[in-house]
Amino acid sequence: MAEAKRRSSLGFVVRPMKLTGKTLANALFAGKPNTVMYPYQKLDLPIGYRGKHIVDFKRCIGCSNCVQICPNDCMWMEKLEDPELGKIERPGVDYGRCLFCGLCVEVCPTVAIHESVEFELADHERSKLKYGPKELRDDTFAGKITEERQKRMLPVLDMSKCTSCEKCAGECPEMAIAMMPVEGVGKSKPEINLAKCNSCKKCEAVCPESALKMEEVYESYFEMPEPKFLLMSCTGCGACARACPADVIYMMEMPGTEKTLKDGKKGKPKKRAVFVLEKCVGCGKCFRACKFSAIEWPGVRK
Amino acid sequence: MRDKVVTMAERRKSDGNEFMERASSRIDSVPEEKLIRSLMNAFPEGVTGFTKVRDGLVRAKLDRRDILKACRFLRDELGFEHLSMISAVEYDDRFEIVYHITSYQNKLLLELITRTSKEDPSVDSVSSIWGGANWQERESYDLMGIRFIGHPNLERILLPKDYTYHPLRKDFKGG
Amino acid sequence: MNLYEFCYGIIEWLVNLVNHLWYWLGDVLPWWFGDFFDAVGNFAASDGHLSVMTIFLEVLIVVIIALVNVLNFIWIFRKFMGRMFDFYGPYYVGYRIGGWLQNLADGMKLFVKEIIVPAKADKMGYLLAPVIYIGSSILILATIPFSENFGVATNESGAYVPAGALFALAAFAIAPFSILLAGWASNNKYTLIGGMRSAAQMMSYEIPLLMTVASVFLLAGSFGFVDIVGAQHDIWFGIPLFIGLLVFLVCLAAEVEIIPFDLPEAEAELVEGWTTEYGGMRFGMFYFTTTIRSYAGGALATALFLGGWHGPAVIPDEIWFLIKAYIVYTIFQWMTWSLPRVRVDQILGIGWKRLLPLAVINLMIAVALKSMGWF
Amino acid sequence: MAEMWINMGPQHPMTHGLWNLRVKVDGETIVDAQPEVGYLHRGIEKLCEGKTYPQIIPLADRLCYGSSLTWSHLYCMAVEDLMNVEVPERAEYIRVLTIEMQRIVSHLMWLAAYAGDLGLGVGFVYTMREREVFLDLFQSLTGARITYNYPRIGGVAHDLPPNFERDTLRAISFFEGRLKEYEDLFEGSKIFMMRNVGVGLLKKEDALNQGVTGPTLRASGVSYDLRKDRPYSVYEEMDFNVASRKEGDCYARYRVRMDEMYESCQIMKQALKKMPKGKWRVVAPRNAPVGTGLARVEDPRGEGMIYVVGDGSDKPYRVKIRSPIFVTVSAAPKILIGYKVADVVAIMGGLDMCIGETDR
Repeated sequence: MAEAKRRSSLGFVVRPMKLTGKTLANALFAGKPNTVMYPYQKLDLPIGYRGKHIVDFKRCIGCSNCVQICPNDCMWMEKLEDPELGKIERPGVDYGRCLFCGLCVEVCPTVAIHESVEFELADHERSKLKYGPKELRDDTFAGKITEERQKRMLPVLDMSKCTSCEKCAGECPEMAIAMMPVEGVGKSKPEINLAKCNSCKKCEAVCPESALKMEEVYESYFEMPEPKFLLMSCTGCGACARACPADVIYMMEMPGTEKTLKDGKKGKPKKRAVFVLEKCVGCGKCFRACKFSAIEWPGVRK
Repeated sequence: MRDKVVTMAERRKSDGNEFMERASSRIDSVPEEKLIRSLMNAFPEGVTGFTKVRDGLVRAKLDRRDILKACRFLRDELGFEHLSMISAVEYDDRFEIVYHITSYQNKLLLELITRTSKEDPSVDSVSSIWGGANWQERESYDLMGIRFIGHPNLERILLPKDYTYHPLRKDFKGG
Repeated sequence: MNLYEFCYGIIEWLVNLVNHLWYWLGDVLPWWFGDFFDAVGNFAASDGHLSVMTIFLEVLIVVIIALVNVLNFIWIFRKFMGRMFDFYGPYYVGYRIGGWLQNLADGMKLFVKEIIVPAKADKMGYLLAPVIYIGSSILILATIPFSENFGVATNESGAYVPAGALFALAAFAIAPFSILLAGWASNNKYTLIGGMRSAAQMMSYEIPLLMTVASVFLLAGSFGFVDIVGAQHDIWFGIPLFIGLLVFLVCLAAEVEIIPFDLPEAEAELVEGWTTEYGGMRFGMFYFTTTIRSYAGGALATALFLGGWHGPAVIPDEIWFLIKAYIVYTIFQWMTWSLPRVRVDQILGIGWKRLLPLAVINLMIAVALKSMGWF
Repeated sequence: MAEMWINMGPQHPMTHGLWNLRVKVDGETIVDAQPEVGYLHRGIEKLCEGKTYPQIIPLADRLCYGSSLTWSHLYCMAVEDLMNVEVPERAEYIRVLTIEMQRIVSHLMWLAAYAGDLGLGVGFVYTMREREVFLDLFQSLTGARITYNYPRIGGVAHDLPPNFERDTLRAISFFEGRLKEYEDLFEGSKIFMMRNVGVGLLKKEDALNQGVTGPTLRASGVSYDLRKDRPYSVYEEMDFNVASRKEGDCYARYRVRMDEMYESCQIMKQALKKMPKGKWRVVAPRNAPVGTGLARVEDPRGEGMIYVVGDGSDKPYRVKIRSPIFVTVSAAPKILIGYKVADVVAIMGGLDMCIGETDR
């Protein structure tokens, strides 16, 4: 414990003056005063500083996770027409409301949004504070900073090509792949347990239709929800497949459900949605897109 | 058959010794059991449902009618000098008023949960026992609308005096 | 060659120049017109008029030099405080000379500020208070000479204002009156309390101040500045009367309302003290006057205790006087910025219970020294 | 002079933050005092019921912006208690390190305001300069200076940046030297002592009864410190002693906080030494089970508590926040009566008020 030192009688004035004198001396002669003259001299900020956002258009899949996590709902998705990426949806930020809390950077499944060190965002009108996706775009930023979240090469299934030949299930040394029958479609599809997979690439090699591809997947700190699918109320309209940014949902025909039309010909069979949950990023778009509430989202209290 | 309990009064009489010295010999090994046993003896029907959540935290349900007696007993007999928090929670069918009471000597936190019906959420006030409860009760009245009988000046503290709603009620939709 | 002869020369040359005009008019115009201008010419050349104009010119020169020094004091006050607080202090306005023009910039800003007179304020008192305050303070500047032959003198022999120091202290003591007037006239309950408290503080510190000055008069044997400084030729009065010097400085802090005794900003309820209702250049005058008074205090301290312009001849006397005044002011500021504020009742307590006895002891020392004949 | 009510209102140079102290004055001495709060009420508890669990962390930061990290950490502990999430070892050590650094920053801001109130401009500027050293450390660690949003449910947001230990140790040794210098600056001058010793006496019985906690209570003779008596996180491994004084006046409160700053330096050194390698964060569930969660933390201003009620969804059903200053301010009349109006500045400054958490 730093005990208070004895106080000499002359301590009435002299001891504090000694300290201020020392500061005066080193500010005048020894060094420069402690302050920085802001507009002319700038402080250099550490890399982790949370300033203006930067969106990497190539990585972003438009899943709007960042828009949902934002505590002050200052982000919004904007539909854009990009020469090489086609019709895309990218986030914009309203810096009039932004807290610079960095939650959007954490929740992004493909680490497409970063925070640069630039903080001078003041402007004359409030409307100018709304930065659209174009102003936030900088595709080369990802290379410049060190990645903090670990990346793993994981097999990603493309259901349209899979003929459920079960070769990959047999091949996997870690028994991470199990063939699960898809109800109503009669085929089965491989369920990959990403925790057990040690990315040995064997299943990718053995698959005849090359339906399995190894892709970089970032580990996420937010628990991925398991949307539950109710086959009964699914009308096969495909709205969820179109809405899903990470193309997790495939519309598969269900053989034997064709209806005979009036003129005796066989109609097209009913379709149902098949979920490849390893690719799910938990954005909830399918849940909102489904008009017939065939998808149940755990724990959302309206 | 109650064993010798070191009361607050005795402790204050023993002048000279520093207030916080732990006379560990007289309090038996685990203070939580001793607290539960003495409370059970004092209020057999009032205090029910004891659970020891973790070491240092005991939870109990308390009947609405004898809050005042229980709190006075706690403070004077068992040495619970400090009322940490009074929180009011509105459930679908009932109001719950949760008292968190701390004892500095045996380093214990007691969580007393009292229930009141949805229509008249009124409890008698403990501000006569602990001065610190005065403002906390006013805040619960102000935000949740729970009347504390016997409170010196039960009026709004955080919101303007002429505000009519109780904002923390579930039916208050940010009007 | 002292200031009086220098100014007398200028005035004489000027009057002769102008008289050509009067006498020419006197000849040209008809009889009684001409006589009138001849009379004006004679009057201008008369001895009395010349000496009056000389004194007027002297005062003008001395006061302007003092005011330039006061501007320097404000600059020291800010730059020095900045460096003690570990930041730059005024920098951009005139940055080659270390931000010295910041004072002028503030002055101009205050000039253009709108002058608001509170509605129910007593107009006469409200307008008069700053005038008295700054008037009496500038009066002090005129009486303090910078050196043997550079000060306001009444005739060629360089005889200065007869009781210069006494006159300076008398002018110094007028301020409480203007503060009371300002506090009362601005018709605001809090400024009234503030005014009364400030006046009480000033008056209660006047007595120890005058006691220490009395001990200096005793040793020097005269009230004039030149004699006092002359008496300090071999030993400065500050050395035997060291207690006097300390008491003088502390009383000065209270007079000028600087941090340890800073009443106006101190109070929880008198937010700004008696200057609350003043705006624009009136407040500027109050602010400028506090620095004038601290310069006057510093100059008095050097003249009375630190042997005025005595110093090794390599530096001219006037510069010695200014160097000592600047050093006194810098130490003054250093003490100010290292101490917290004293509470109201403690201020008066220190004044009566601590400083008065010390002043009396100091007086006794002076009497002892005088009676032993050393001075 | 007849007794009159003086309104040291919300916009007063003496009050730090938006609250109003109505003081009944008889001449110079105070006869009665009535604090009024509620000017900064943002309805945080109602806001929490509309946000998901991770979204509330930046909101919890803004409870008391002077020591925002302790409040978001307290919220995360309460939710971890509700969801019974096991926090990895390294995260606990990082949390203790950042809490103690936040305590120093909070105490330094208090010391700056206190010195500024008493008229010591130099004290204000020096403490703010020392505070900058720690704010730079926080900036490199979390990315922000005041509201960090650093703790997460199940750990912390980022790992320590490269050579963070070296910078912290250098900052601590630099700061300990400066702490010695403050002894000269503050206690060296007799005027500071004249304004502090014997002013704003709070007896032990009043402090206990009024529910005052934290440095104000420890200055009145009750040496109760949650970190020592009911250790949470990894405070068992840290050995430090609790700073407490007997007198209970303004000087005692000042002395307790200065010693606490010294102790925090020791704790930070130990935390850095004993910090294990490994994971710093665990994936927290999105939905919380039905039940209640409770957490108690030794805030720089007193005993902070959060009581969370979960109802199985991803949004909390009820969040109750116990703010230490809300209760300490209710004891203000007990401390103020009998002193001069000029003492109100010193007494209220000594309580280290933070209005953000009082009004919630």
